[in-house]
Amino acid sequence: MSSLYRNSLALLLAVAALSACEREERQSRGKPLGETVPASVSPDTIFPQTGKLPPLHPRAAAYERNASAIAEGQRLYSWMNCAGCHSHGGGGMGVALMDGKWRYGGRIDQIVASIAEGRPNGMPAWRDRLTEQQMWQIAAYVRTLSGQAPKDAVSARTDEMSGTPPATQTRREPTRPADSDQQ
Amino acid sequence: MRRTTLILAAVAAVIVIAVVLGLTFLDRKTDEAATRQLNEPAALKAIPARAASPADDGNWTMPSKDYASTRFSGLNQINPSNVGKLQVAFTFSTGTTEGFEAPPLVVDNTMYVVAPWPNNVFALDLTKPGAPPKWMYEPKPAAAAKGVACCGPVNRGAFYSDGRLFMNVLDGHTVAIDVASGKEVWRTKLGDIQKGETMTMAPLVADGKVLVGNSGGEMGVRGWLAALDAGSGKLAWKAYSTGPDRDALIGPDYRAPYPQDQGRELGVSSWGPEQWKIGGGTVWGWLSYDPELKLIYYGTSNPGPWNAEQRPGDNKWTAGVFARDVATGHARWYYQSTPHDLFDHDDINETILVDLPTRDGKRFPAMLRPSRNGYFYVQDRRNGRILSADPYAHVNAYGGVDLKSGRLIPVAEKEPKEGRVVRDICPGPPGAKDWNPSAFSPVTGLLYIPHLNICMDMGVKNANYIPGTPFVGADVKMYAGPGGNRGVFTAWDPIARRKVFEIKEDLPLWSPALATAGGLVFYGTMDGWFKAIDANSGKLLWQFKTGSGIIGQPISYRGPDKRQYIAVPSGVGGWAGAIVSADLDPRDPTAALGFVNATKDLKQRTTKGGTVYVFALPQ
Amino acid sequence: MNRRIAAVAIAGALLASCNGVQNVMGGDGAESANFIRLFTLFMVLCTIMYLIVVAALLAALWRRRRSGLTVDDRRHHQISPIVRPALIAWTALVVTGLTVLTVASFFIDRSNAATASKPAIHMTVTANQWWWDVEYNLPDVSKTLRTANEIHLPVNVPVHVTLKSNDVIHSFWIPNLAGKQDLIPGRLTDVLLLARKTGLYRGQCAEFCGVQHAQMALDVTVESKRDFERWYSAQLATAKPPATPLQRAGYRYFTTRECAACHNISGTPASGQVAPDLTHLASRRSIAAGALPMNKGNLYGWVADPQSQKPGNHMPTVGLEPNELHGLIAYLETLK
Amino acid sequence: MNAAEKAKAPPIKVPRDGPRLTGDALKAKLAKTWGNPPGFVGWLSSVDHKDIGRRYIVTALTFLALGGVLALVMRLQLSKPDNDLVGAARFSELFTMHGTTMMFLFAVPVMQGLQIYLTPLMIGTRNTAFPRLNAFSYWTYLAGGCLLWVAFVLNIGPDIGWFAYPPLSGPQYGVGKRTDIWAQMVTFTEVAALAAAVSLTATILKQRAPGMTLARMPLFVWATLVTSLMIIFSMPSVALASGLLLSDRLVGTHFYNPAERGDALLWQHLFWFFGHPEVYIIFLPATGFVSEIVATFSRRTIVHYPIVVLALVGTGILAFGLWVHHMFATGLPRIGYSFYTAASIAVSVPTGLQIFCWIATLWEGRPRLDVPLLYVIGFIITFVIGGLTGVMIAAVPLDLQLHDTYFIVAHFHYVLIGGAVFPLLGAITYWYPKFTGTMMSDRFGKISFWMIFLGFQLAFFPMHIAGINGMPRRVYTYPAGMGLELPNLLSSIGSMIVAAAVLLFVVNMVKSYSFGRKAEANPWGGSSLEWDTACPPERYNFAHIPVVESRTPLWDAGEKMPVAHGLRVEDREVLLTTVMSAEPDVREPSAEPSIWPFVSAVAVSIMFICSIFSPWAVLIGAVPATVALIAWFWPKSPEPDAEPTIS
Repeated sequence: MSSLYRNSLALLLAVAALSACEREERQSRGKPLGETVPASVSPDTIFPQTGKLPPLHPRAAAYERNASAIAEGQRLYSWMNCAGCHSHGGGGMGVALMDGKWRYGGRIDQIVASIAEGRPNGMPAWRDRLTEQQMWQIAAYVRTLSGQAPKDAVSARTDEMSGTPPATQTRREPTRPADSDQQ
Repeated sequence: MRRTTLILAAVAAVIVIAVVLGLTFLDRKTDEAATRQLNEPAALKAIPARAASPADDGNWTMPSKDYASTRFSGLNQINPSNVGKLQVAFTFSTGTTEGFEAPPLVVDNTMYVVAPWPNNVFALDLTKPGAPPKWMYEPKPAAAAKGVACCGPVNRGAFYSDGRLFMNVLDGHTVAIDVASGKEVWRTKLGDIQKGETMTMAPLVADGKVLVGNSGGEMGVRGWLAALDAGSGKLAWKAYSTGPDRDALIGPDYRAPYPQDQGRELGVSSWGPEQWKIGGGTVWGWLSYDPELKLIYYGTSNPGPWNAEQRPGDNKWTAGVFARDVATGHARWYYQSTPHDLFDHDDINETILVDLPTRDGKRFPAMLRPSRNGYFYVQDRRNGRILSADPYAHVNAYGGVDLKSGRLIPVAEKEPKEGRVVRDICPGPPGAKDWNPSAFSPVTGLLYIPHLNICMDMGVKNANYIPGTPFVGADVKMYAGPGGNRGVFTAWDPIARRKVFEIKEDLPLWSPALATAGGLVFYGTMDGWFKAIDANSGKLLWQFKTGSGIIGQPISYRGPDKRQYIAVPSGVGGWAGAIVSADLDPRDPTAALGFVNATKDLKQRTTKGGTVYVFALPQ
Repeated sequence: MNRRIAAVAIAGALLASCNGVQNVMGGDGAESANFIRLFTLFMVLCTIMYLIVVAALLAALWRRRRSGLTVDDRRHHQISPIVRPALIAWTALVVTGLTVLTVASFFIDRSNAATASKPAIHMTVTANQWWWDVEYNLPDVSKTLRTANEIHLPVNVPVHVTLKSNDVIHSFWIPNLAGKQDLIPGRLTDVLLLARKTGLYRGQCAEFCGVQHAQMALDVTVESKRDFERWYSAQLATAKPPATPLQRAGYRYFTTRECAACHNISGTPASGQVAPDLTHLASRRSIAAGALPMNKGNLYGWVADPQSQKPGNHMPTVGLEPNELHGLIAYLETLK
Repeated sequence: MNAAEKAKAPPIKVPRDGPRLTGDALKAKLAKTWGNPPGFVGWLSSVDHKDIGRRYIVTALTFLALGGVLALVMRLQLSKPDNDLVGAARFSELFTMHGTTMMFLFAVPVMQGLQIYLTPLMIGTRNTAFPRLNAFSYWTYLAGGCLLWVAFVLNIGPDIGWFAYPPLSGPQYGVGKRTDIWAQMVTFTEVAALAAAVSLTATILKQRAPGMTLARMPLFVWATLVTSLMIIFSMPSVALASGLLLSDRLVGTHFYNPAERGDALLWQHLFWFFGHPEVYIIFLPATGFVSEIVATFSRRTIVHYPIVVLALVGTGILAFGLWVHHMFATGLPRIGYSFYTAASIAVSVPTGLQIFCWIATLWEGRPRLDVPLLYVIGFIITFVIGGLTGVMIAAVPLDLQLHDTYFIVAHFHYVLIGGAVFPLLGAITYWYPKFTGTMMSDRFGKISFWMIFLGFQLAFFPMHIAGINGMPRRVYTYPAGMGLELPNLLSSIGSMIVAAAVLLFVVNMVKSYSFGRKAEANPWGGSSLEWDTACPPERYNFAHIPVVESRTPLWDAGEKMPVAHGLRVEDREVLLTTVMSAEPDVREPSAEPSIWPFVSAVAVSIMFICSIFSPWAVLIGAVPATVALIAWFWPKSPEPDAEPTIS
């Protein structure tokens, strides 16, 4: 009995440790000077025959699973008026971000590229208005809107009017083939 | 002692009874007066301003039909007795899927259709069977403009004048098209989409000038109305809705009817420092023109941002109505309907110019304004004085209009404060009535108002200003007001100051109305029904289901075969229909600035489309 | 007990030396002066009480030498006659003393509430993680003044401050002038300030508000009415246009790049609303809510890498090229 | 009362203690009946209050040491201005962990540990009521403490301060799982504290030795009764608060969201409705220690026993009317504050009366200056300062300046260390022979007392000055030139001295355990029943249940204590008495050792921890917990019945 307890405790701690170190690490500065925005990573679903997507940058995990990065992204999403067009994911002047439909790819580096370069029909380019780190943070938050981020790294709600269902309960939208080689 | 008490009591009772009887009697008298007024012929009805509303020639040259903005067709072939037989004459697909608000124009047997984004213009030859296109004009707007159009990339129509069509392009250009060839005559850039300025309104051409205004009150732009020379497209004058008097063209002949609108430099002093530069007040709605007074009338939009805590003061000259000299642009008078607007209650709705009877049988020039804030204003259009202002919808955000001071009475508990959500604010941000204009019938003397019954919860927060991005600072959730219906169609008697009938519509009413001399009124619903009702009773006489939701402006014209036709665009979109046209997610109640919450079910009830339907009686 | 005397002496010295910029014994405001009055009363009464207790304790311990009591005496339930009167006296003393203190506290509190009951200036202070947004609200809204991390007050003029928070609970505290008041999201609180002496003071957030709670200070200047008005009109002015090529480069960078997305400089296209207003940055005493004194070197350090001085704050490290940095600093320095 | 006669041995069907079964024969049988099963599982299965109490104490002292280390690191960081020894984020974790550990994992549990250990001994019974609940309580507490500390080590420790005000602790600003771990740790300690409190309350009200009327209860037992009732009334409030917080954070409810009709201040009301009584939950047991120590070392009863009892009860009641004095700066209606000022000032009256009674006892007695009494003297000298600064900050105008500054830090350390830890150290020294059978070294004890006492003053007195000079709480650094350097340096030096002294105290404990002088049953000449048992006590505590005829039974009984007979010796059985007058009532079976409380605690812990991550864990986790509870309560066959005492 005792060994069972010990083992299960050890297992629990190991799991906690693994999930925690990525999830909770705070990076106030990150690696801003080394951080880069990927060149437009074209999803093969709209540009045929572009071949297979390049592998996801290893730094991506540090953002899309990191609670601090997501929280900072959430703050910036509001500060940079993202919500003005995309609302809380439902869209408006901009497209909906919670429906799992991605015109330019839903992988975090593809979202970063969309933020940095802008997209036709009104998405402004944010390169030079936001730092690279900030764009990664926003992209990490954007992915939570369709339930892509780990549930233990997102915040359930903001201290504002309640809108969308709690992020901790958001159903993960199925990803399309363009996204299939991640996770 | 006791006797005295008894006597006193008896006297008191007699007085009370007398007063009650007297009041009842008086009351009945006014009632009778009202009924009589209603039943009496033309003499006591409002009639359209004569100079602004010439007799119908069977054409439909401007969206509002005439300078008085009546949307009234003098054709009477179709009437309550035969409307049931109305059938489709032909349809025309524009091949687009955005919100279709612009009306087709008909001039000399040619129909001009301004299609939704990207606003291609088609000229259809009505003399040939099936009305085949004669030419197509492509304005080729910049793609980025679509993303800064607050409430759908819509266009509210073109204006025909003197062989040319004038229209605005979303990316901030005004163009003139030669109707014979379909070629562009001139193109003038007025707005900057990098700042969020777009142009969606229909121009008004008067006195040789094309009057256009900008959109983008949700993007922190500075509103203006510009006059271009119709011949050359050169800027004649530009009147800003905020800032110094010099910019607002407020000069010595400016006479505001009420003290709060009088004074110098109010466009600066009623704002925090510098805030007027990003303060909104765009001119994206309807203009009317009185050729006798040589005045144009229009309203200015909401101040920005929506979060009113960020812009203390009255925020002149937003959310009010201007009368300007058409030649110089100088303001003649201004009245601010909603000072320090809290709820996006623009004042851009149509102004219908009518002549009202006076006691001594004469008439005087007035204007009717079913305003977004829920009040039906009747004003003297010479000086702006308010004759009456009555709520025509459910209003709890305001305590009424003080006719003496002209000021809207605020309700403190409905004022949104940062950090807490204020609930049950009626009307919501689209107001009691949004852009979709009403129609005035001189036959009945009634104004037919398609409008909304939408309330909201609103939570404001600090808005950041970044050029070209939204400058709103509010989360909004809209929902149906009391009764549960989201749309209302009201017939309003401007003289008796009361509702004559109303029709409750489940979905928000986003389509304008059309009144005809045949005693009919037409309007469409967002799930695609095009309806004809009896102008006197509101009885539904005929309806037809079109392919998509209707938010467009119906018109009526006389065809080459001398028959009366009714045309309506069908294509859901706009702010209310964005959930369908922009494929928004109904799980987010704040989407589309909160309108999605009120139209969650729209995706199940209609789909995108872009077709003009033309109806006529069978031959 | 020698050490205690030494401690008291040190304490006295420290108290005497404390006419600091952020000191509850400053007494530079009406409420703060009231504080000193009440504090003195409490100190005197409490010290008396304390001395009585300690004296009684020592006496009791001292007495043991003369006492011959043991459990075996079977007198361990007995009480000598002096105890009861002593108990009554002690209870009376405690109750009286505490009543005096309660009543005094009540009246001083009423007096504080009446301070500045007719405020001449209305301000709004909004707390953010981790800086103060300051707004002077005049009846003439076009004279509204927005600044950050500093307030100026005219001496002897009652000021009403409305307190708001944009994120978490903070607490507004200028000890030299008045007690603290929390800024709570979803609530409006307020505080009345009546400065009695001119001088430079410091306020600080007094409720833990996150990682940089320690570096959320507020520079306070109390000055004569004339100086205040001069300052006010200077602050109302928009920023001067850049003069030198270097300043112009900095201006260009500021208004077109990352800076303008968050910061406002009146008179320029930079109209960001989510970070401190920088219109008159160079006229302030400190950078980043009291984190650093204002000087060129610190400005360089702060703009180049805000995360090293105040880790976790929301200003990103942009990664400026040296020439961009030089230009920016040259421009920021003109914002007097 | 003639309990001895009433409880005459019945006809021997089952063996019972009595004149015929006494002495070593009885002790052997009782030792077998009340012993633990063998082996490690047996160790885990123990329901003996002495085992549980000892575990509680040792665990709590471990947490004290851990919390103390955090304090040292903080003092090092603050020893000079603009120091960068630990970063801002880490510092937030440090003070959160320090406060949380000290309040939730040390102060309350250590008091409950001593209460669990001592109460049955002091009231003359063999075990607590609901012994398995007690065991469950300990394991739950241990799991909660481990959760918090393992999280801290894994860098997911909480960083929101020990009172975790939302919205900082809410879903938007309390990023990650740090706050959830904090809130769930609160749940663990709530469950543990409530379980122990229920057990203690029932023990005190129903298991007192015959003759021990309420008016004859030792003052420490009175303090235990009052604190246990306070726990029962106050802890649900914080359990509710943390539950609502978890729900806000996990499923996005809006209890603390002002925008959606919630209120951030709701937390403060709920938390302080617990948090203020919490201080007295820690302090009142300490006054119990003081009363016991003062009486023993003055060699007489406490003067005016009824006044002390009334003071305890009065404090316990008044403690629930003070919570708003933590919220004077929140902008609640100002006139309303006056009530809380008056109540907060009034609560010093009962404490003042207690202090009077202690000093009067010393005056009337013949105090012997042994280490425990030294701690009591240190307690009075120190605690009174804390109490008086408490009176100061009860006044709204003073509190608005001093609130949330180092003045407050000084105040509550004077109250909690001076008021609770000093008596605790005295109590540990005093009862150490009871726990271990050996005496603690007097010389080491005196050295460590003086070091702690003086080091404490050096560490915490300058904090008053730092607070007055404008130093807010919870800052990880402070600028030079504000008059903060000297007070902080002194504090840091003082804290090192305290740490060294505590280390010495621990060394003394450890060394004395093996090498200390063997203690006789009543080494200090105490008057209460625990000194009637061996040092350390046998598993069954008392061979015969004693009968009490005065407040100081050991001093008054003469050569031989009167005893009651008739409890079974081959089954666990305790004597229940009436609530008020302690007349023998029934003989009640007492629970056997069982592994199931431990298993239940594990199951509940897993459920709690997993429910940080998913609300479904509450449902799924309830299944094993229910299974374990069913096993725990599975009826014994044949079920021994409660029997009337009069046969």
